Amino acid sequence: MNAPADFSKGVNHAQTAPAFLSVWNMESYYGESYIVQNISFNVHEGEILALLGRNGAGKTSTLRSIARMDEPQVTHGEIWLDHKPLHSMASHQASQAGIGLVPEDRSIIPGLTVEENLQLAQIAPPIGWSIERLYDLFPRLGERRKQEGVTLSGGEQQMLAIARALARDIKVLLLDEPYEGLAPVIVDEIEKTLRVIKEQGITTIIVEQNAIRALELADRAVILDTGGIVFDGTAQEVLENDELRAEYLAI
Amino acid sequence: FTNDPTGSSVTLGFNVPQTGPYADEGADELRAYELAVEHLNGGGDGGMMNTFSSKALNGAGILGKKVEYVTGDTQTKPDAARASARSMIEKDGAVMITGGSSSGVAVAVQALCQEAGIIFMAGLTHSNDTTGKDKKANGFRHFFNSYMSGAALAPILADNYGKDRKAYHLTADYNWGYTTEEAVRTSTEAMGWETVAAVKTPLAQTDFSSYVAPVLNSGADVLVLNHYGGNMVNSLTSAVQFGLRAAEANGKNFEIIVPLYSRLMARGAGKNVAGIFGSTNWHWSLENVGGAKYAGTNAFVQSFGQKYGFPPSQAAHTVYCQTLLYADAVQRAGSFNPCAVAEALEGYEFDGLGNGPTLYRAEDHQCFKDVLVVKGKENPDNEFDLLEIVDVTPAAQVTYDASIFGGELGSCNPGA
Amino acid sequence: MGILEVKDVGKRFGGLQALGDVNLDVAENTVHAIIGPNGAGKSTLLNCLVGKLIPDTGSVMFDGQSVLGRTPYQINQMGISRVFQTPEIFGELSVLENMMIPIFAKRDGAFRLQGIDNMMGEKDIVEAAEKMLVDMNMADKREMHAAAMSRGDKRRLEIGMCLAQEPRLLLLDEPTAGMARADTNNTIDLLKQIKEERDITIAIIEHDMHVVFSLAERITVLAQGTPLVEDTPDNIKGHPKVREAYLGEAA
Amino acid sequence: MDAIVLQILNGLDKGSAYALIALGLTLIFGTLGVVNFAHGALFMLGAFCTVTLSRILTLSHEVVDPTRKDFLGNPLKVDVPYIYDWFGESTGAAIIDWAVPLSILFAIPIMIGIGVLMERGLIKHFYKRPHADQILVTFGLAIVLQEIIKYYFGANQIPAPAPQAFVGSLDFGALVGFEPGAIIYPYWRIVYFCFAMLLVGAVFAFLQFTTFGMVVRAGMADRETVGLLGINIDRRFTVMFGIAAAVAGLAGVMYTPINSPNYHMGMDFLVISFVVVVVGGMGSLPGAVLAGFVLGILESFASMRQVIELLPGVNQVVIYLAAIVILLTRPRGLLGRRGVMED
Amino acid sequence: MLGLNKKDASLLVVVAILVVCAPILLNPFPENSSLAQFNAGYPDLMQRFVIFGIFAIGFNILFGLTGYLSFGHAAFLGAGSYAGMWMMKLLSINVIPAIIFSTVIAGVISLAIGWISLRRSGIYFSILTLAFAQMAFALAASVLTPITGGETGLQTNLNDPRILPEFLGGGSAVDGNIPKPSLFGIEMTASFEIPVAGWLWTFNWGYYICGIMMLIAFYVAIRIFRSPFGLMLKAVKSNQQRMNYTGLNTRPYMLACFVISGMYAGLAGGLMAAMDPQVGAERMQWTASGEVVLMTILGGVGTLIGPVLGAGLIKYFENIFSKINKATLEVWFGVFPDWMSDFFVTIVYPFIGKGWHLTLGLLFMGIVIFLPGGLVEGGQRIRKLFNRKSSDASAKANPAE
Ligand SMILES: Nc1ncnc2c1ncn2[C@@H]1O[C@H](COP(=O)(O)OP(=O)(O)OP(=O)(O)O)[C@@H](O)[C@H]1O
Ligand SMILES: Nc1ncnc2c1ncn2[C@@H]1O[C@H](COP(=O)(O)OP(=O)(O)OP(=O)(O)O)[C@@H](O)[C@H]1O
Ligand SMILES: CC(C)C[C@H](N)C(=O)O
Ligand SMILES: [Mg+2]
Ligand SMILES: [Mg+2]
Repeated sequence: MNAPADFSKGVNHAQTAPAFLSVWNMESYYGESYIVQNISFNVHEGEILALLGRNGAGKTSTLRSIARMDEPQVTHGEIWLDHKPLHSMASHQASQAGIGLVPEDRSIIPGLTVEENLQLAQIAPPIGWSIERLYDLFPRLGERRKQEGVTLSGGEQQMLAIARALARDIKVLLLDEPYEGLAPVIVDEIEKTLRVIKEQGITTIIVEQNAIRALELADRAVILDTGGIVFDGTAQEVLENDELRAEYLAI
Repeated sequence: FTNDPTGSSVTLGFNVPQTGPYADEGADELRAYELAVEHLNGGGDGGMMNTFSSKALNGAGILGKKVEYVTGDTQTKPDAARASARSMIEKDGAVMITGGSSSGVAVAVQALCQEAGIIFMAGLTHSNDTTGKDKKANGFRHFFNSYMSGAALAPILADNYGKDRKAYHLTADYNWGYTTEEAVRTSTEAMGWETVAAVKTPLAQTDFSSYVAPVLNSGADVLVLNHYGGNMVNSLTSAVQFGLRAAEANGKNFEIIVPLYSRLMARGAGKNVAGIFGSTNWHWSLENVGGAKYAGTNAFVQSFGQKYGFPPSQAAHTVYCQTLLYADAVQRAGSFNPCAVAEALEGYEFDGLGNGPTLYRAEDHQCFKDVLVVKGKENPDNEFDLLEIVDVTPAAQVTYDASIFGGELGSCNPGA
Repeated sequence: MGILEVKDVGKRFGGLQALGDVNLDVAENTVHAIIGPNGAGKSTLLNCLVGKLIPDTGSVMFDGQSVLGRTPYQINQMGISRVFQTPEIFGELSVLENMMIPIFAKRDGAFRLQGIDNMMGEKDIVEAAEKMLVDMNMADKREMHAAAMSRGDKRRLEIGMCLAQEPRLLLLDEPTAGMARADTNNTIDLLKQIKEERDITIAIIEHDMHVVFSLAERITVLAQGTPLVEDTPDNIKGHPKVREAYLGEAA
Repeated sequence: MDAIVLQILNGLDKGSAYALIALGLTLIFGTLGVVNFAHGALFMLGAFCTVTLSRILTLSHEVVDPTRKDFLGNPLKVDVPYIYDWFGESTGAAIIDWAVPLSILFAIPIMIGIGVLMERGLIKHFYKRPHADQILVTFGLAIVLQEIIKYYFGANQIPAPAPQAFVGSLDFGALVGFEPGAIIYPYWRIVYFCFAMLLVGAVFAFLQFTTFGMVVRAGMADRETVGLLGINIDRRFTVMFGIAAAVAGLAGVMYTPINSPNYHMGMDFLVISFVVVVVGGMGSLPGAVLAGFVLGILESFASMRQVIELLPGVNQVVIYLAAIVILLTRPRGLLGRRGVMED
Repeated sequence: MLGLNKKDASLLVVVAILVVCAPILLNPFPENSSLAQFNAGYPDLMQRFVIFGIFAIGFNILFGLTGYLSFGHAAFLGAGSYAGMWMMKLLSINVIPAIIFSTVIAGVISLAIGWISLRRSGIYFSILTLAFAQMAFALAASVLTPITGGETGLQTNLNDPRILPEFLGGGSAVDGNIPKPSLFGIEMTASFEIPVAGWLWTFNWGYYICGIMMLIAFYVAIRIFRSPFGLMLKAVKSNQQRMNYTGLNTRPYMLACFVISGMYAGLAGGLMAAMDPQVGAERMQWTASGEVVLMTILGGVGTLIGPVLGAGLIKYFENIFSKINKATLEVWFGVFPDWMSDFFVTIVYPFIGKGWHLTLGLLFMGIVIFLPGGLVEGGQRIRKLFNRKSSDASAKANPAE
């Protein structure tokens, strides 16, 4: 188990950063409530990191902080992606720097068709997979391309959200519960896709309640509890450590 | 009685529109009020106090008390005007309220003053109702009214446009519009004109094209615009755009008439007013045109023009007169008691306030004086010279029986 | 003769036959699961039961009375409650207030004007709501704004709200999606317990086979808008077509 | 028959005014979701761009003319515009005559500037705030703008006539075979209508043939997600606001010869333009334009003498009556989209 | 107390004390001081404060609880005023029938308008209410002139019938003067004045009657906010879909709320007519509806006391700021040297008198920008500041803890 590296505050870590994506002493707030409580971790290029924890542990908040969403507000700490300071960017800049987030509520944009939802992802640079290629990956979306995105079934929306992230040329993919609401066969499909993505060198952080599945896929795991990191190590370690699983993952 | 001034000063309430569509009229009224107060307190050149037939005023305020004033904003809304007047009465202890910019406001404030036992000296209000159907014992009006406009205009129109005319009326859909339409209709019909149609237009209307456009095909050859202020500027502009000025109908030149003119309004309509007839209560060039009978005019224009750099409007003139008339009545009555003041004003004849000999009729508290028929100038000399006086109709010709509009004066209320 | 009888229900969206001739019979006091691939029409079927959609053809009978032609609140008053796929709660209200509303609806019917009664004077209702919160293991969140909870908590609250109404038929659309394993297990236990204690019938849509197989007494598999098979869990597990079209390696 | 054609024509120009104002409003209100009570004020500012330009063009120095007298009897001071000195009297007069069309060029940068300033300085902070707050702040702004204009230009109307070449009217009836003089129609109103169509077309084209419209719509529905996709939505909102302000301003510029502008003209149009936008359907540009014309024509018909005599007062309520009927039969207005400002 | 919890009860008590003492509190400056301009303690304005307070409280019951933004509430106010006037013309000059009838009529009209408008939500609802109100305004201002007096408005007249017997306020003119609205002989305009040192306090009957009505209205509003009914309304605002699928019919809840809110407006209208027997159609115009929206937002939407504060602030500006003129300014700045006083007068002049709208506009903007929750939030911030200070102080005082 690696303890999170301890860097003193206020130092420019860009040069010293050992990893592709590094989060240092990050603290985030929703208004007055202190949610992400001083966490630090590293993700190496091409790696899949599983971010686990109970409901309300702060997983979503962590991903949103990295993607530089307005809420929660990161009040302290640094986030570096490939020597670029994400912490001083707005969400659209973070996205242009290579962050792709699949949010937990999928955030399909109302009023837009499936295809428009995808087109929207290809307006700002850098552009990733072509829309046709995405339809090959998710044929259901191709069939429904003219349908309004929000009327898709729950699972179809999930596919659209993942496809939309891939439509951009991302360096880091942040997945917030990607398997939720998907039929088991589709989960298998997506898992395969994630492996393909990994082979292409894309770094992934996956948040998932189905911890076993996530751990089987992941190289490393970070476990959160009430906003702090309680474990940072390899996925294998978690799978083998029954106590840890029982205490924080109830599996 | 209410608000008997106890100190060394007396407060008048000037309640004029400072916001809303008549704000410019209101501003001009306020200038005249300030001038009047200055003159009453012995400042300035004395203005019309020098020409006024009554010599009761001596430049030492009213009954020796220095005149002070409070101002308020009517917003040209009866509600707001009453609120403002009530605050003058209740908070500032005003002994008299004056001002107003529309008949709706005048009627509302007049009723309030009646209730509260305060004298109301109406400002700009032209509807018959103010001293007709809605007259009140505590209220007085110097300005002329719709009936007089009609009576003065009709003969001139017949002279200029002939007796065989077909008129189409556009009428602002409110009380003043109704009485004006009625007045112009009756008096022109008496001359032999025919009324083809009369259409009410909403007060809030800004684009009158759909009302103006059908006029040419209606068989009419005269358009009467019973509109005032913005309404009139816009409807006249539309009428000119639709070519009515240039058109012919029934083998005659098509004509437009605006029963009630004001210079401020004429400025808004720009070149469109050229050659169009209407009536007005007073105009700054009256003494130059009409001679010494209208003495006071030049004195007033001089002192107003010196102070502000432009000539006064008819609104300014009427409220200046009202202020002097009130002060004079108090002086003559020797008391601020509204009933005493009312008595001093009722049936009072005076001269030298720019309109020639004038009577404050006792029965309805309406002033009777000569009425000006004016025409938009074709080639104005300067930016104030927009109207040309065509004729002055003698007071006798516009006088009517006090009972024709109904209403009851009631009895004067001195207040608690 | 079941408590819920769905006969020949069909529903089209434009060119898409979302449901075609669905027949379903849910026996009283059982747990009936509906599973099937994404976009099979499961949620659509549920929508037809609660008045959110009106089917083009067929009939839906609840306890011998037709459901069609009634508005959602009338259907609910008949005794059908529903948990949505994306949590539908009163975000601006506190958790306790959220819980009180269904209890009021249960007691007072669809509308009652209690213009100046004091809410906190309704001791019974407050108590019932508090008890339900304890049951749902969220008593500590009592005063929280519902919108500020994590998503798993929102879902639990919604289930609690539906249970608080003591419905005769409870419809659950992926109730444990996004829920941590421990809470999923709690919810399974709670549902089992409630079913034992009260006269309640449950129809559940789930992609989590663990939940399905722990709860369901009968399972209907829906595919492309029509029922593929209906059988006991054990038989479904072994059904080759189901394995191929839906379960994949999961079973 | 001719009366009907006439009222349709009349409705068209009233409709184009409504449509233009509603078009600008719907860009802000229907697309950006900001309840902009200052929109009328933008229209009014456009009109005052014209007034300002003609004031600038007529900037003068005084020449004393001893032969004429002013109202106090002193020798008259005559104002001679500098422009006469520079271009000679006839060219100078022609330039002044063309002040209204010239103002289009003058107003575009000014209005875009005002729009951008307003968005950056104020509205930006209000996208996420409740509609109520937007109402209060934009209403406050509208009052402030109005008062400033009133302070400098007074409360009365200021004439701003069309160029001499457009004064007068076209005998439209004679063109299409009615009796001469049956249907006449002022030139300037024809210009206004054409201008409106042009502007509407340009805005449509811009939003239709570029992804701009889609992005802004998406940004409105879900700012957060659009940002997630790498799009700087703030900048696009600013641009949108600038365009909307320019559209409103140009509507005002061209309207001045039809009705002389005053500081209050924006408020007069404000309520109607909200009605038009909503009747057209929230978020629909074609809806706003369609509703503008429908209501304009209806209003024209309702103000026919024959109609008023039949149903006194319809002319005053017809727009609202139509709005009620349309909203009750078509829940989202004529062409509205689902979910836009329904809660 | 009265079925309220402690916090609400103390709020009610505070408001009651303020209402009772308003004639003193609103006249903080001695009669002859140059700041006497800012005194607001005269009957007309105090009546307006509480009447518009009632109006805004009622509006807030609808808007604050359900989030439905009605842009036509002035129609109910106007209808209430007309109804009240007719009662005073036909029945009796006693204000009681007028007030009751105005509330009832407004209730009936809001039932009809609400029935139709509530078929839509969001902006569509707002525009429907606006359309109805504008129609009501247009009709009142023109076609219905025989009933409403058109643009001039409706007033009591010398020859009104007033058919009730004299001891109930019926009967005709008193020696050529129109009788004034009264409550069993107590005239609404009657006041007694108490001069204390340089101050003059005016205690007016009409004001206290309005004040009592406002306290009742305020109390009822608190009860509604705290009732299950209020909870349902908040739930409607939060999630109508969930309401429906929880077996609740939102329509009658909304309609009941709309009607209650309309009746508040009617009551306010009736009181206005009773305090000052004159109604003009412009009372129903959209600007009047807009004003109550502004009052509510300014004070704080969904708060109990906010709307009253908002109403007070707007009316204060309308009545006090609009009356300051150049001459007054010159007196104020007279103490400075001439050039300085001229300078100040020039700076300040555009914002007062006829410029009062400008100040109001700036105020609107300032408040929304800096106090998103309206005046109530301002109050809360101040209180927090004090609390923090005092807790800081106590923390320092007890370092051991
Ligand atoms: N908008 C918000 N305002 C205030 N608090 C919030 C908000 N959103 C989330 N929280 C709080 O932040 C904490 C962490 O929430 P977060 O959504 O990050 O958890 P999570 O680990 O993703 O949980 P889940 O597995 O349920 O999705 C929770 O306690 C939650 O109540
Ligand atoms: N309003 C609508 N308009 C058009 N198509 C719709 C609409 N609602 C649903 N559909 C389509 O109908 C099909 C069935 O949808 P439904 O939501 O019932 O699926 P589901 O079985 O619940 O799937 P999931 O497990 O992914 O939630 C889907 O293909 C969906 O895209
Ligand atoms: C301003 C007035 C002279 C005319 C005004 N419209 C009236 O009602 O009397
Ligand atoms: Mg989460
Ligand atoms: Mg589903």
